[in-house]
Amino acid sequence: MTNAEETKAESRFWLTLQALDRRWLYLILVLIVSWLVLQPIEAPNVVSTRSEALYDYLSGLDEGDVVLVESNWTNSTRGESRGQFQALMRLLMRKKIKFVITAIADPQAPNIAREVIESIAKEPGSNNYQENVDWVMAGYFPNGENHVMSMVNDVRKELATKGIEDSPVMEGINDLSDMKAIINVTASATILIWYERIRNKAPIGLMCTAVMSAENIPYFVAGQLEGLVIGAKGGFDFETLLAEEFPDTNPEFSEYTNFESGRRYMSPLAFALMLLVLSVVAGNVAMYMLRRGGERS
Amino acid sequence: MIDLLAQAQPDNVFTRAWWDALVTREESWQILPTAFKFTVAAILTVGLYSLLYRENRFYRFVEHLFIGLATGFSVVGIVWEPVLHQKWWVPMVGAAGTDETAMKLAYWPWAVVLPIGVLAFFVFSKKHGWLSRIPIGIILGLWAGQQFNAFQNRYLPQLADSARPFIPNQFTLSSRLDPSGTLTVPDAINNLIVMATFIVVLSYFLYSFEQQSKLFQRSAIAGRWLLMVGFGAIFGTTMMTRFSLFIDRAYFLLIEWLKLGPIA
Amino acid sequence: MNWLIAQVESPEPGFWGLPHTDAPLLTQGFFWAIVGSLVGMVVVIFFLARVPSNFRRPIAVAFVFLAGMFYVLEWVLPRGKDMSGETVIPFLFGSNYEDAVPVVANLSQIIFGLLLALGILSIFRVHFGRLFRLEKDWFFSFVLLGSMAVMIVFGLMNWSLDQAVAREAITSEQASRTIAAQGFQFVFFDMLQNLDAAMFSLIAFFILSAAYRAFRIKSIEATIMMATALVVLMSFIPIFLAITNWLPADQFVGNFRVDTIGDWILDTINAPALRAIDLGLGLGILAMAIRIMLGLERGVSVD
Amino acid sequence: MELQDYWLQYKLEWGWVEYGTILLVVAFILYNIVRAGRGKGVTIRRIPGLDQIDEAVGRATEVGRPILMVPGLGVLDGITVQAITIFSSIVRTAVRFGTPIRLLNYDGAVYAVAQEIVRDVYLSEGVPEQFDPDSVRFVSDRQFAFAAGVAGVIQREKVAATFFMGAFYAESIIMAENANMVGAIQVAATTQFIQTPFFIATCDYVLLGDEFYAASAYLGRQPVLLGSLVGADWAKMVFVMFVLIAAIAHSFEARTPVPADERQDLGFADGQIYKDRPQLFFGKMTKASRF
Repeated sequence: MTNAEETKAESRFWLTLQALDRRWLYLILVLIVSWLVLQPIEAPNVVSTRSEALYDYLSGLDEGDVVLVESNWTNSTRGESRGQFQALMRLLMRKKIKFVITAIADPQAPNIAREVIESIAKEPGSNNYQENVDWVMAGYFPNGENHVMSMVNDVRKELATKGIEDSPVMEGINDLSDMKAIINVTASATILIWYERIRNKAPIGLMCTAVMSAENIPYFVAGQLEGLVIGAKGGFDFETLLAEEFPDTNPEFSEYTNFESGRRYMSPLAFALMLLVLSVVAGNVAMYMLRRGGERS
Repeated sequence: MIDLLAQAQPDNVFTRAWWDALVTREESWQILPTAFKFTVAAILTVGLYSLLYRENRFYRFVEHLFIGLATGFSVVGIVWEPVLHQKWWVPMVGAAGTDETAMKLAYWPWAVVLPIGVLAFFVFSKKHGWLSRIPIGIILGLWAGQQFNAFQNRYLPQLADSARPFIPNQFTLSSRLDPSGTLTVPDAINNLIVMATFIVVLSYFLYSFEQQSKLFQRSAIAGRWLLMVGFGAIFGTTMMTRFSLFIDRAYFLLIEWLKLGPIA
Repeated sequence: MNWLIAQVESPEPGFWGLPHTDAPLLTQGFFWAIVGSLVGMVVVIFFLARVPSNFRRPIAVAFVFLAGMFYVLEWVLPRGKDMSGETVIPFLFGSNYEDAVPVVANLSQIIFGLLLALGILSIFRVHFGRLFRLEKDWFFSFVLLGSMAVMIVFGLMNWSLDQAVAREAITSEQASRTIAAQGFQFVFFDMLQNLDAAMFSLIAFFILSAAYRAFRIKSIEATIMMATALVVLMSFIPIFLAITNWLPADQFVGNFRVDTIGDWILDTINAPALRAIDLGLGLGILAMAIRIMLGLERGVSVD
Repeated sequence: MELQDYWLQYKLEWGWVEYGTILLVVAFILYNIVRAGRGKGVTIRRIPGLDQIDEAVGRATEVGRPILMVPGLGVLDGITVQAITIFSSIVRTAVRFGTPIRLLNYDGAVYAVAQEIVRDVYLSEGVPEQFDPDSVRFVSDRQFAFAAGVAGVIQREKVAATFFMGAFYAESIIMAENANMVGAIQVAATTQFIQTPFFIATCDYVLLGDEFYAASAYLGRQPVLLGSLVGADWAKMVFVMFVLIAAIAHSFEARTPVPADERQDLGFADGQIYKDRPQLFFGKMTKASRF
C-alpha cells in the first residue's frame, strides 16, 4: 500500500466514525444491555453520602418506631424506583420498623407497592411482616396538597378517612411528629408539597428518579432532607449498605437477599453510560483527525 | 452463547415448559394465560422498537393500535368516569336514597354546562364560528386569572432566594458542624456565584435594550454559556433515568418474558 | 355557592338542589328543571347566534374577562378559612369565596371533557374517511378505530362493574372474574401500559444518538454543554467515582472529587441559570394572561 | 388551631410587597402596550431561529414535502395559544409557497382553535379552497401514544421541516430525533426548559426560554406584543435591582444570627441554611400585613 492510499484509507475510517449510522449505535446499546442484563457483573460501588445519610438515620431507629412511606411510583419508572423501594422495605423489615404506606401521585401506586412488600415479606430476615400488624396500607389520596396539609395538622383524622387509625401500627401516633421519618419514593414533583407544609414535624427522606436530582440537591444541602437517594444508583447504594450491615459471610445473615434490582440494573447502566461517553469521545477524535488531515493536505 | 444462558430459568423459552405455559391457564376462571399476556406485551414492545431500524408495517400496526387504545382509554378512564360522570352527571341528577345511603340532591343548574360545551362545535360552521369562542374563552379566561397567584407563589420565593448574603460572618472554610446562620468564606463565594449567574443569564433575556454597550454584549454571551452549563447538567442527569428505563424493558423482555436469566 | 359542593351534608332540598326520589322520572321536579335549563340555554344560544357582528367581539371578550376575574378575585380577597377549615372571615351571606373554587374548577374540567369530543371527531374524520375510501393504509385506520372501540366497550363494562361493587351488588372477587374485568385488564394493563413503557424507554436510544452527534467540540457552547453533561454523568457512575474516591470528603481536597464537582455544578450554576430562564418564562406567561384577559391576543378574540 | 398562629401564616403568605410587585409588573406591561400603540418605535434584538422559518419552508417547497407543526402537550392555555399564533405566521409563509402543512394536536380544544386559525390564514390569503381540514389533526391525548403517532407521521411523510413549539415533556426527543432521521430542518422552542437541552442536541435552531414569547412579537411586529415584551424587560431590570439591594441588606443582617426561639416560631428546621430567610430583608417586607 502506498502512502497516499494509506492516508485515504485512514481518512475513510475517521469519516465513517464521525458520521456513524445511528443504527450501529443502537445495536451496540442493545447488545451491551442484553449481555449485562443476562450476565450482570457484580460491580463495586462507591456509596454517595446522600444515600448513606438516609440509610444511617433509618438504620439507627429503634424497633417498633413508625415511619410514613409515601409510594408515588408506578411501572413507568420501575427501572429506578423499584430498586429503591425494595431496598427500603428490606431495611425497614429487618429493623422491625413499622410503616404506613400512602400515595398521592397515582391511584395504581398502592397496588404496585403492595406487590413488592408482599414478596419481600416472605423472604428470610423480613421478620414475617404482616399487613395491619407491622405495616398498613392507607392507599391513594386524590388531592395531594390537601392530604399533606391534613397529615401535618391531624394525622389520625386524615388516616381515619381510610379507616386505619385503629390499626396496631398507629399505636402511639397522635401527631405527625410521632412518626420518625417521612420517606417519599417518587417519580414526580410530590415532594415539593412536603417541603412547604412539613413545619419541621418529622425528618424527610427522598428517593427520587435521577431526573429530579438537580432540583432536590439544594434541599439536601440545606438540611431540609435527611437523606436523598437518587435513581438506580441510589438503589444500588442502599443495597450495598444493606450488604455491609447484613453480610453473607455472617452465617446469621447468609440467607438474606441484599441485592436485587439495584445491582442488577447498575452494571448495564454503567456500561450503557460508558458507551455514551466512548461514542462521544470517538466522534470528537474522528472529527479532530479529519480536521487535521484536511489541514495537512 | 452457552455461557450466557448458564443462569437461565428452568422454564426458559428454549424449553417445552415455556411453550406449554403459553396456552395453560393458572386458574380455571381465567380467560387468557398469563404467559400469553406477557407474550402479547412483549411483541408490542418489539413492534415499537422496530422504529429504530426504520418505519415499517409492523410499527405502523402497533402505532395505530396504541393510539386507538390510548384514545379509547381517555374517553372512558380520563373523561367519562372521573370527570363527566362523577363531577357532572351524578351531581346533576342526584340519586334516590336507600336504607343505608342518604338521598343525593339533584343540582340541576349543572345542566347549563352541556350547551356551553356544545357551542365549541360551531367551530366547523363558517357563519356561526364565533360562538365557539365562548367555551374556549371561558377556559382561557380561567387559565389567565390563575396566573397572577401562580406568579406570586412560584417566582417571588425564587427571587427572594436569589438575593443571598455575600459578606462572610466567619472567616473559615465550611464545615458540616457550623451552627446555622454561619456564613463562611466558601459559602459567601458560592452565594456570589449564584447571584452573578442569575443576573448574567437574565441579561441574555433582555430584548429591547440597546445592545451597543460592550459590557452588555459580553454579559449576554456569558449568560448563554452559563445556560449551557445548566443544560449540560440536565442532560447528564436525564440520561441516567432514560437508560434505566430501557434496561428495565430489556429485563422485561429477556428475564420476565423469555426467562433467559436469573430473576435477581 | 355552598349548594354545589355540600351534597352529602345537606340533603335539605332548596331551589338549587331538588330532591331525587323513587317516583317515575317524568313526575320529578329536577328532571323538568334540567330540561328547562337546557331549553333555556338553547334559546339563549339562538339569540346569541343572531347578535350583530359588531357586538360579537365584546361578548366574547366579556366572557374571557369575567372568567379571568374569578381567579383574580380569589387571589386578591382575604382568605376566609383557617388551616383547619373553619370559616373565620365570611365573604357573602355567611359563605366563603373559596368555596366557589372547587365548583369553578369542576366547571372547567367538564368543559375540557366535553371538548375531547372535538378531538374524537377529528380522528373519525381522518380514519373513517380513509377506511371508506379504502385509501392506502386503510387497514391501519381500521386497527385504530377497532382498538378504540374495544377499549371503550371494555372500559365502560369495567366501570359498570366497579359501580356494582360500590353498591355491594357483587363482591370485588366476583367482579374480577368476569369477562369484562379480564378484558379490561388485558387491554389496559397488559397492552396499553406496556406500550407506554416501551415508548418511554425508546428515549434511551434517541438520547444516545443525539448525544453522539451533538456533543462535538465545534463551538464553545457545544463544548461547555458536553463537558458539564459528562462531569455530571460521571458523578453517578461508580467506576468514575472510584477515580477520586480516595480524596477525603471532609477536607479541602475533597472539593476535587467528581461527585463534589457534579453537585457543585448542579447547585451553584444549574440552579440560578435555570431560575433566570424560568423567571423570564413566568413573565411571558403573565404578559400573555393580561393580553388574553383584555382581549388583546389575536388568537382568542374575534377579529 | 389558634387564630394567632393562623394570622402569622396568613401574613407570611399575603404580604403587601408581593402584591405590589405583581401590580408593578402588570403596570409596566400595560403602560408599554399603550406606549407602543401610540407608535413609539420599539426595536428588539435579533432572534436567530426565527429568521430561518422562510428558508425552512422554502426548502420544503423545493423537495415537495410537507412541514410539520406541533403545539406541544399543553391543554388549551396561553402557551398553546402562543404556539398557534406563531404557527399562523408560519402557515402564512407556507400558503404563499404552496407548501402542504401538518399540524398535530394533543388536545381537543387546542385542535378546535388551531383548525379555525389555520382556516382563517388560508382565507385571508385568498385561497380557502386549498385548505385541507385533515391537515390539522388530533392525534391522541396520552403522552406516548401522541409521540408514537407524531413519529409515525414524520417517518411516513418524510416531513421537510418541523416546528415544535409549546410545552414539551419527555417525548420531545422522540419527535425531534425522528425528524432528524428524515433530514428535516427543525426549529424548536419550549416552555419546559428541562427539555431545551434535548432540542439543542437534535434541532437546527432552538429558541431559549422566553424567546418563545418574544417570537410572535418578532414575527408580527404588532404594537401590543412589542409593548408587553418591553414591559417584561422592565420587570426583569427591576428584579435585578431588587436582588442586588436585598442581597446587600441580607449581607449586613446575616452578620448577627437569628435567635433560635424566633427561628423555631417560624417553623424552620434546625441546621437549614435557608431557615433564616424570613428574618431577613425580604421576609421583613413580605411579613408586613396588607391591613
